[in-house]
Amino acid sequence: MVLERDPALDVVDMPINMGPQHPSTHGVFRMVLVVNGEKIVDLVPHIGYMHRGGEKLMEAMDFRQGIGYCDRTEYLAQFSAELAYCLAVERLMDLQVPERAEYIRVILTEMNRLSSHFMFAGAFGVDAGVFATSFTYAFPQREFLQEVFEEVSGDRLMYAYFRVGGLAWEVPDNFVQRVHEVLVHSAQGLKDIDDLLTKNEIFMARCQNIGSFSAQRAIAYGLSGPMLRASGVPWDLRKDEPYSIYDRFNFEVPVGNYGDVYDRYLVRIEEMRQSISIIEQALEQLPPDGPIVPEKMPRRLRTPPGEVYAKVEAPRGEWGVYLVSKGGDKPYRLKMRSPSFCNLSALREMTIGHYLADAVMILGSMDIVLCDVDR
Amino acid sequence: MTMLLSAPAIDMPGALASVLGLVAITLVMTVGVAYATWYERKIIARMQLRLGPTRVGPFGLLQPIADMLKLLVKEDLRPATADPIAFELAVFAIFIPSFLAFVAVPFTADWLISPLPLSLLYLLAISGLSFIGFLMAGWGSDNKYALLGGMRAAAQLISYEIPLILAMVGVVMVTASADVYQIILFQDRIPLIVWQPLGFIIFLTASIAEVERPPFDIPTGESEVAGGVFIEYSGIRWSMFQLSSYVNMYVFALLGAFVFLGGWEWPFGRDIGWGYQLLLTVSKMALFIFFYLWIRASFPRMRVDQLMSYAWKVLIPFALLQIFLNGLFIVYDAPGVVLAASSWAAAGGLMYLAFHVVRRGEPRKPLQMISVRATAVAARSAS
Amino acid sequence: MLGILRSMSVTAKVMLTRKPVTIQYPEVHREIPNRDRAFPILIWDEEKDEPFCTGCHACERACPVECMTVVMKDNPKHAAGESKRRKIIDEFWIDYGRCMRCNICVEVCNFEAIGMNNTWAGHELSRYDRSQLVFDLDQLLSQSKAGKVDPGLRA
Amino acid sequence: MTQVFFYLISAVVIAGALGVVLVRNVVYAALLLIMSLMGVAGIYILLSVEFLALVQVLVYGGAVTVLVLFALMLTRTGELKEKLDGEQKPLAAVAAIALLGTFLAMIMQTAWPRDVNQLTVVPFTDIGDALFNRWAVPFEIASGVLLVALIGAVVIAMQEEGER
Repeated sequence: MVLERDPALDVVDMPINMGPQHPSTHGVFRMVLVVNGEKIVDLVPHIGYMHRGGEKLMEAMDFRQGIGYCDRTEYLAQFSAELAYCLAVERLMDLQVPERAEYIRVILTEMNRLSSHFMFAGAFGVDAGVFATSFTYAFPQREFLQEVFEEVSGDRLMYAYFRVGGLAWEVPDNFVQRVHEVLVHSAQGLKDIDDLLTKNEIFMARCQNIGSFSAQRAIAYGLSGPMLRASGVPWDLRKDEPYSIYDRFNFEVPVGNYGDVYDRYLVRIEEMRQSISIIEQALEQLPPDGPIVPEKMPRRLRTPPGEVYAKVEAPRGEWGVYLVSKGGDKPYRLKMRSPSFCNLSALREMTIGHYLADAVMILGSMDIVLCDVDR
Repeated sequence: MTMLLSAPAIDMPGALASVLGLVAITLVMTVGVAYATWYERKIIARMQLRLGPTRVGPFGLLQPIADMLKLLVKEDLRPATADPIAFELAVFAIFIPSFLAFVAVPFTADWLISPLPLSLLYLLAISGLSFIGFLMAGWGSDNKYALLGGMRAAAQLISYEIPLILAMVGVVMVTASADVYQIILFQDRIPLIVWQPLGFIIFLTASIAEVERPPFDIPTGESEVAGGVFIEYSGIRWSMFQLSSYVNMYVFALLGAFVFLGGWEWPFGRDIGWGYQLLLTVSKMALFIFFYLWIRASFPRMRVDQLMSYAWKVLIPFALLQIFLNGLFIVYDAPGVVLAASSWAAAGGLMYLAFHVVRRGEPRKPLQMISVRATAVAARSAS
Repeated sequence: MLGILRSMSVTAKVMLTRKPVTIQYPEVHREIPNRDRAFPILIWDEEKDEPFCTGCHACERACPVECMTVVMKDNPKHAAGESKRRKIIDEFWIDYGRCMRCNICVEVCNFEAIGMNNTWAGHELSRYDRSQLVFDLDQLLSQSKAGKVDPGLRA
Repeated sequence: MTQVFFYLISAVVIAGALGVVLVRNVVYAALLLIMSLMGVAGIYILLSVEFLALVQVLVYGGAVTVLVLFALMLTRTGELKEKLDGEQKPLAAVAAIALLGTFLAMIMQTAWPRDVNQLTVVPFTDIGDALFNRWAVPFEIASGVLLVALIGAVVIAMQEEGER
């Protein structure tokens, strides 16, 4: 029996504006949700609040000045961004980076991955509703990492330390010892967060089977990094297209089975363990001394005409720089391929059909950096 | 307290004494609540590797006062499109019931505003009334987050009232009284938690949901609905909401302390003076509140459907089981050990099942680990 | 069940065994490393009693955000024979509101005349008005003149 | 003193009930309904049947009105406002007056067993005894009927869910 109903009594779909000022959009990001009760019927993401034309700005900068802008684009994985930019210019100029500089780059980049994933784990716990506990467990340890970055580069956030051809200056004398100290803290923080969240039944209930994405859809959307690996695609640039000296380390690439929010969390947590292992190997192999810039380093950086695409496995995925040069000391055209932007594009498809609270979790599991999305 | 006030020396009519008692309680609780926030901030801070308030006064002890002053002088805003009547009255619809509950709370054997024969039922009924205020605030704010929060609050309060009352029915069956005072007197040797652990766990869970504290704080969850019903409130009205939510927490902590931990009676409370009794009550209440805080710092928030299925599929069946066990115990006049043992066993079952109902599906496969072996050799290790 | 008990045990353990990591900021300052780059300042030449800076515009040209303004003049001390510097800085403004602290000005300076402030004073720059963040020559030199600064990074 | 309270509460009940019918805003109407029902609970307390009063607060003040409010808040109240008046208004008035007449007649005719001016306190245990011993069978039948209604509601709700 189907009852005849007055349309005025129908339950109405309700549009909700989430953001640009909302605690869980991780920056100035706005989603327009259409909800039926608490179920999401439709979602429209709005981006661009942070757009500064960073790529265009960098076209007016010479190759040294541009490095600072890489930091500001991907402000949680600055070293990865700098590395991609430097790799692009180095490939264009055909520069050979000295051994010691390569190792220091790898150590710092992996430490940066740790700090970025700490940020993820802390913020993700808050998205899930742990009253900032995950945040306060992650952040002191992240702070120790940043102290090392500061001791090396002089700044806590905008390092501007990698240079085309090598590094800006030599690391401090006690660098190796400091990194060892800090890794102990990182392992502690990792354990805290692991104990607090991973096996918690409420957390598992909130994360599992939410925002599942199959391998095909993930590839179709151009996802990368932990998002892609959680969907079951064993693709890691460090493994498949080794850049820098990543072919000298033993590590494991975690790959998920279900592609849901929980897998993304697990993949990131596991990646942190692998990063610690890579850093330890790199510290062992690090040449005790040696140059950090090529011997025949030109005083003014000029590239031959040409184009190049350099990509690195940043914490959030493939961070690429496409650079066209017509000769001279400035790029003619520069395009950043930022993982946050590509990953975010899958938000709508992942979210529809879930609850309002799940949208927050799914967005949190993407671990986007809004500056990186908008550039 | 009435008994103090209506002593022959003062000679006051009962109604007036009750009113005065209630006023006194309101004043005391306002300060008490302010210090509950201090307690909460300090405890949670230590759980989170922080210090908590330190600036105002020694150990930040004056922080609550500073907060209160700040909230009092803050501008009280009402959105232009809000419904004036519902918006303004919602605060009182939440505030008044939460304080009315203290009418029936026996702080010590003598401190009681009004002796009610059904005080347990009264406490449950009164504390369940606040949903009206939540709905009024949610609807009256003319804000979608507030509306969602109001809906969530009402649905949650109504759902969790059922396991709460059922758990209390079990207690009433065992003690043969619905008066909190009598229930406390019943526990002169052994607190009721020994006999009714299942009821205790159900009460504990449902009471967290009733006072809307994490992990059941979905009506106000700041990462989803950004404060829920409170989103449009500011200044004094917001602080009244906050005050009544903390007062509700006190009421349920007191209720738990009285009904399951023996209140001022156990251990040896009856004959030793009111000072010791008050100490017992307050420390048991503090224990409950500490538990609420501990939970808050440790758990993520549940989702709205999980919350509902947890109430209806886990708590209510187990509450009925407790009632059934108690019924068997009463009808067959079994020894108390049997009741305690069966209830402990059932409590174990609840603990085991609790999250398997919420979290469906087969056990998950662990991550695949793909090993990458070094192909190139480091210059240094080669040499 | 075990999982939630584990979560609770972590928080309890942290509360009982670990020390808070808080630093009481305005009273206690975190130790900052020698290489810390706050904002660029000019260095005072104690021997000659004048700034090292000759106003050569190298830093001004290299600055990615164009926050510097340099005006050069003839050095009166050179005319008097007290200094080897023929030219010296006349006016120097840095807009700290624009500066992105990239250290490039220090790297390009041929006279080690500019350095990054590595003291707390370089970080505590809250102002009520943006225009107060434009520092002139005296302000840029005052730190070094008082001998408070030992630039850690030199290129 | 009791009389004062009686008239006060009665005024609240009647005002609330009138408000439910007369107020144009449906949400206000629902809130006034709660007020009226709470007033009834107050009357029960004056009659010293606390148990009934508390059950009134718990059930009518809680679960019943929340359903009404839910339904009203989730629907398009703006359109509902226009639908409050219908052509059947006079018929409704006639029906209401007829009902009132019937009630009045009933009240007049009933021979009240006890002296109304004297309080009779019914102990809580007596209520339980009556419900579960003397009237156990009707009580169980009533709960069976409610269960059927519950399952029926679930089935209808699931049907509608399927339609979407």
